[in-house]
Amino acid sequence: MRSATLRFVLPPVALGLVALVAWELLVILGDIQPYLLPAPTAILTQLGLVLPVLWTSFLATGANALIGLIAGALLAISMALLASRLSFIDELLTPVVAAIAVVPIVALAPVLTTMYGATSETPRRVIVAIVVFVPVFINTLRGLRQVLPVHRDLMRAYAASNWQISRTVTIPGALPYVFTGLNIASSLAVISAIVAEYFGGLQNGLGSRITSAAANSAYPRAWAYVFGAIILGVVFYAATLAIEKAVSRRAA
Amino acid sequence: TTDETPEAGGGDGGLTPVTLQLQWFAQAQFSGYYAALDQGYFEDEGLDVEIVEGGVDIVPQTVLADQQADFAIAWVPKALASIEQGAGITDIGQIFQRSGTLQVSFADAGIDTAADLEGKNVGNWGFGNEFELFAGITEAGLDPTTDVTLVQQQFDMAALLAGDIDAAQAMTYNEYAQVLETINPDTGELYQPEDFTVIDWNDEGTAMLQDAIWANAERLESDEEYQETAVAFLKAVIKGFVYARDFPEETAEIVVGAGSQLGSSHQLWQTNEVNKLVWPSPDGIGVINEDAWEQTVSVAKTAKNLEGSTVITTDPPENAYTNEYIELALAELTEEGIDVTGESFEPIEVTLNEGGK
Amino acid sequence: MSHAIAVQVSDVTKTFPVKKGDGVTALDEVSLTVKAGEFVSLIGPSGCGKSTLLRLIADLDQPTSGAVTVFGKPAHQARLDQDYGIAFQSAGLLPWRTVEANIELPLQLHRVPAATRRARVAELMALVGLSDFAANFPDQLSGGMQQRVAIARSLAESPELLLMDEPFGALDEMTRERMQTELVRICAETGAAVVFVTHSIPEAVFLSDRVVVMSPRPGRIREIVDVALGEKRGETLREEDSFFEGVTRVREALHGAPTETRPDNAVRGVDLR
Amino acid sequence: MSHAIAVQVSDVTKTFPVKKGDGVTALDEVSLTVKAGEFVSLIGPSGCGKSTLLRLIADLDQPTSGAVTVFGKPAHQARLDQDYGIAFQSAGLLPWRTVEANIELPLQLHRVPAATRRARVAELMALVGLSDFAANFPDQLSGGMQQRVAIARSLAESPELLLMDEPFGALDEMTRERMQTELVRICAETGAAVVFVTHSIPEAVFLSDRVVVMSPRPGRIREIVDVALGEKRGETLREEDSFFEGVTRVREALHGAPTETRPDNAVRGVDLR
Amino acid sequence: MTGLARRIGLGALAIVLLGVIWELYKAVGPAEGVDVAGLQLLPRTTDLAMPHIWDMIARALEPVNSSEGSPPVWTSVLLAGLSSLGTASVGLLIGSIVGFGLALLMQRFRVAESAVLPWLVLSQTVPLIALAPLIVSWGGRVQIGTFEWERWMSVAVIAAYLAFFPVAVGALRGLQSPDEINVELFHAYATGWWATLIHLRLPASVPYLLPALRLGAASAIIGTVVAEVSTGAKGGIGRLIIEYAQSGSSDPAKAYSPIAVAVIMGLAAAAIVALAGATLKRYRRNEVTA
Ligand SMILES: Nc1ncnc2c1ncn2[C@@H]1O[C@H](COP(=O)(O)OP(=O)(O)OP(=O)(O)O)[C@@H](O)[C@H]1O
Ligand SMILES: Nc1ncnc2c1ncn2[C@@H]1O[C@H](COP(=O)(O)OP(=O)(O)OP(=O)(O)O)[C@@H](O)[C@H]1O
Ligand SMILES: Cc1ncc(C[n+]2csc(CCO)c2C)c(N)n1
Ligand SMILES: [Mg+2]
Ligand SMILES: [Mg+2]
Repeated sequence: MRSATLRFVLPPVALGLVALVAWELLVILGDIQPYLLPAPTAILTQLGLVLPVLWTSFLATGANALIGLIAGALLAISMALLASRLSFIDELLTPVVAAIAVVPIVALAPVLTTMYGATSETPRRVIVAIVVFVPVFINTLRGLRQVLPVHRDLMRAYAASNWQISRTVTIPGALPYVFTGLNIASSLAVISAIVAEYFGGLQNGLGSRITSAAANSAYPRAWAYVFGAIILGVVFYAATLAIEKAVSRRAA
Repeated sequence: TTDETPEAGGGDGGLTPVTLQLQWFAQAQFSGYYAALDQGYFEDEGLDVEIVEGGVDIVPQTVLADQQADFAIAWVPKALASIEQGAGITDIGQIFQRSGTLQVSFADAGIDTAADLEGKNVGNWGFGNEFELFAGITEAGLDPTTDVTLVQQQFDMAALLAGDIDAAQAMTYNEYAQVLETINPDTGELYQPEDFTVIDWNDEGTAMLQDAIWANAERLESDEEYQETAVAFLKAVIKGFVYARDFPEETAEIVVGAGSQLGSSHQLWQTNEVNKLVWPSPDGIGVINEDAWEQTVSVAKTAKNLEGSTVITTDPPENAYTNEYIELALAELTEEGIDVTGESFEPIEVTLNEGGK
Repeated sequence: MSHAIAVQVSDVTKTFPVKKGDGVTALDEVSLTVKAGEFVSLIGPSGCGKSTLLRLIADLDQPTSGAVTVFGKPAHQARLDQDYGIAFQSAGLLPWRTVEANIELPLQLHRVPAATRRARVAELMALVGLSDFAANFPDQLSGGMQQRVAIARSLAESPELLLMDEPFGALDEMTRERMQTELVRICAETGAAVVFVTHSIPEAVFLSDRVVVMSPRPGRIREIVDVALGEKRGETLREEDSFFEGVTRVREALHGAPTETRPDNAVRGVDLR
Repeated sequence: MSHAIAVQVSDVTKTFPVKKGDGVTALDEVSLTVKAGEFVSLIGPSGCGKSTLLRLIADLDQPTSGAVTVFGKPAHQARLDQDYGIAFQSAGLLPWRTVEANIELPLQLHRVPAATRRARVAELMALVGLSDFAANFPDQLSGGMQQRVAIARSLAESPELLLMDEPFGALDEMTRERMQTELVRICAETGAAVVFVTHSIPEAVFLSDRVVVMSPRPGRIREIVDVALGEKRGETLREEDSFFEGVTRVREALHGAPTETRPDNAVRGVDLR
Repeated sequence: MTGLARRIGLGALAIVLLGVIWELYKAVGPAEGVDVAGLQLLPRTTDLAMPHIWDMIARALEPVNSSEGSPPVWTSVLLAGLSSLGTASVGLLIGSIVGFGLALLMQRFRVAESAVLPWLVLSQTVPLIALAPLIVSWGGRVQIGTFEWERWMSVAVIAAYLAFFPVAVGALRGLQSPDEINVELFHAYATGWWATLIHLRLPASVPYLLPALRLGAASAIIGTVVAEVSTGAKGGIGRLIIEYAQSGSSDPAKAYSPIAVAVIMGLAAAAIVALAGATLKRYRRNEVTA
């Protein structure tokens, strides 16, 4: 068990450390000024300084990402259930989803902010929900369609009701696919919550902090917040993995 | 691109290539540069100028320090911040003598001074444009982190009009015009200036210097040719702004022709407002006023944003600005009989159309 | 239920529509009677309609013409009444349910009280020798064990009729022989009628009272071979001459024509149609 | 190549490492000799190490101890020299290649000139009776046809040694019997030695000169049954007494102990170790 | 063919339905939107927040501004869309090459997979704003002979940064997709890594590559638009989005044209990938058409 963990954790950590050292050396030896690329040590120093603000921004952005993720995922799963039942809904949703998949956040954010108001957190959450919707919907629908013919026959032989079929066969069978979608969605949720902050709303999140620092050429500070964003992404990704492990019955 | 090839200016049509990095898209904020280009003033000075437009994340002063432009237009506080982060640049021409930043609110909101912002939703752009506001709030005895709610403002003024924010940040030449280009649903006509009150940071004493021409400090020190180019460049630019002062309508059309998506009436308004920030210029256009510079540095060192950080922590280096080149340019232009102070400047009356069309 | 006839297939034709053309006739005027408690195997080349016939009996599909009755009722009613248990070629277990929960599935769907359910499941697991694996998940079982779970599941509601489509197809020969012996025992214990699809001649002969030999395109019953090797089928049966004789008879029926070297086949091949 | 010994397996042990514990011993001190042109079947319960043994011969895996030589060379060299052809349980065709291109694959990989390739492929397709399906894709073939393509592919380079792991496992009984007959014919024509893994006793008996019966955990050779039903194996062989006798002998060897009802098995069961 | 017609019809129907929902809500919804327990759930319905559909269409047909010779908005956005599509294609190309290269590396070396893959996931959580200035700055240093770095190339690089990820992940799965049995077959044939790649892994990865490319294309377009906003690169749809957004309060219907064009671009890219997929039918024989 421990050696397996080691095998999965060690290489990426090692690579990360090597990359950090290379980065530091590049900055020092290449005499690169901080306004271009700050050194990891400078970022670390800033990280210490901004930690309290980083924490509150982390929470604000994290809350938006989380709420949007949950809302978008719930919507996607219920729509997928509907689409798996009614082929008309499915055919109607397919082009809409294809379109949603390519709407740039930067185009949508200003419009949504105007629609909901600049002091509301809702537009950011709506953006996260929209971005999350696509992978969750597509994967869930694929999962719901994976019902083995033999299981279908079995349930028919048992004269099971539609609801019984969903509960005992379709939904449990689709779970791994739902989680594939959620894994993708988790890091998308974070990055879209951050980008959504560039264009309006309260200045309380990581996105605002990053832009503000970057515009002031305070790149070590900006990267300290970027680091926060990466951590937030890791937290979300790890959380969906953990939930998947807990929900799917056995630990591999 | 840098101008590495040692090529003499003027002469047999061998023009010196020069790249100018702007801080935003083509608009009349940069009227003088576009006018100079259009009127051939740069060529007259032996320069082949390419104007590079900005973007949300383009920081002109670092592009300049990075030697990817020969000159850049940037606000002074933002440039000071970059200098502290290692960017070697020098302010060689302070085109805007005044700050154009306002805090606009509806007349009935009762926000007439910075002190009135207490407890309000206050819009600001971030992007480093917020320090005059913070300094003003601080000056009024308020704490920007707790006494006001700061709201990220978009590129439009919808948040103010919808009532989401009580006071919006606005440039006299841009966002303020945007509200005046909008139909007031109560009257069915465009909003009128009387519908709003504005806080002008020039009056509050926290104004900071804005659009300036920046040059690469290192090259300025060692490269004689670059020094000459700088003077030539300043001369052409000044002539451009003089043209914009004297022919605002034509200038607005030049800017629209440069690819602005905003319409003629908006650009005419903008030209006119920018003229007000430039003219009159009693010391001569572009000369850096030491008091204004000191006020900018002082605010930059003391005003805290909502993270508690200031623009800069130490005084800027000696070479952060110099009047050496602008004075050379002014001297030559005065000799040519050009009015470089605009003492008699009178703004025109501009009628805005709906949507700035 | 004490109907003497378990399954009655009367003049059944089944045609599948195909994109172009008239469609595939999977079954052509097939008639078959399975008595209560009787073990009948269906054998024939791939595509001859064995599965189709089984599916019609199970009301998983409907005949194009003709009628299927199960214990005197239309097949549809028999399905709703849960008169049969069914097992497919692949075990078709739900991978997220334990052995116990998989066997419990039909009882749960039909709202059998929990206490009754538990007792019955324990009984069934003992029957197929899987009591120790109650809490295992299907992927922790060998193929043979999975099949036994599927068989236990098909027996859960003590049906008078068992429908099985190549349940041992995926097993290796040894496990397969053991499973056959177990199936014979279970059927003897429960007295159920069985319709059993298989590709294996020895399997059909070992298990059946009668072997229905089918021919393809269109699916027809070519011959019904009476095997009836007696009540006590044990391991030794497989090495007895009567068994080999049964195998040979079924093989010859399957190949259609008598093979040259065995002139006595005319006597042995019993055509019951 | 005219080496008299095709495969020599000497004291081979294969242990697979397992997370916890000592590892699984799949093969324990196994020795086996396959003569050139000889047909040897491996039979035994699931997990007894048949596939492992075949994979060691093919150098798809390496023994923990002991040595494997093929035509006198180490297995590794034999693989690089392409001294054998191989076919797996599932056909393992490349779905994007036509029948023709699939058979051509080994020739193409080994840079056989295109003209030679075409001629050889045509020959092979005729051999397995698929000339009419040259341009078909695998998914347009029945399971039996796919297996025949795989067999043709394994024969492409006219190897002196054929390694086959349950190649007919997925086929129905009839197709399977037809394929067995064809394989016998092909081997007779090409004179190749064959190591053939199967689960089916009749299949092993029908095809082989010798049947190697293995026992599991750890995998050992329990018995080698000499079958040698003679040169001319035809359809009728399956109904001859010598065939049934061979089947019975292998079954008994497989079950380990003589079955009670046949006291004469001691004579029949030939232990060659 | 009738299937295609049906799909186009349903797509149109979906658009019409969305429009109807928009207008219905606008007609009956309260001007201030709907709050549920202090949470704003539904948007405002004022003309500023939700312009009429017909106003959006009418605005698209009008000239961009009042100056002479100003083209209608729709031609302006369409041209910008084409320009962005070109940039995005370059981005997709670079991203695909890089992504595929990484996938090859990870397929070849197990260690590389476990070391690199987590960082690929994390790389996508780095906000572009942190990278855009770097890319612009470093791109600007590239100068080989007469070749000069231009702003749109930075945009393409940023688009590639987003596009490479789905390609890398999809290609890796594809390259690892051949059945064990086929891999062993090639091993038995004593085939080297390269020949195995050409004859086995590459063909087998096609069904995985196509959806990966589709995702990559969508990412490249989103990346292009974002990068155009970020760097202010001229001519593209991203630049127009910002410029039109500046008149968001005084000319609210204008902002919807570039959004529509962005969506059309995405669908066009998906269609191109689908077309490419059609020519690779032989490698997708196992796919069931859903
Ligand atoms: N859903 C269907 N649509 C079209 N044709 C079908 C369908 N199901 C079966 N068929 C055809 O009906 C015929 C009989 O099929 P069936 O599955 O009953 O054969 P089988 O005897 O069970 O074969 P196997 O031994 O391969 O399982 C075949 O020719 C098959 O192609
Ligand atoms: N890669 C492996 N790792 C660990 N154990 C293995 C591995 N391959 C095979 N084994 C074990 O080695 C033993 C022999 O396996 P092998 O596949 O040779 O059996 P077999 O006789 O071919 O069985 P079957 O008839 O089911 O194909 C089994 O117990 C199996 O679990
Ligand atoms: C990044 C960025 N942030 C805010 C604005 C708003 N704005 C519009 S005009 C203007 C004056 C300076 O160009 C400002 C600050 C912007 N345009 N770009
Ligand atoms: Mg069948
Ligand atoms: Mg095996």
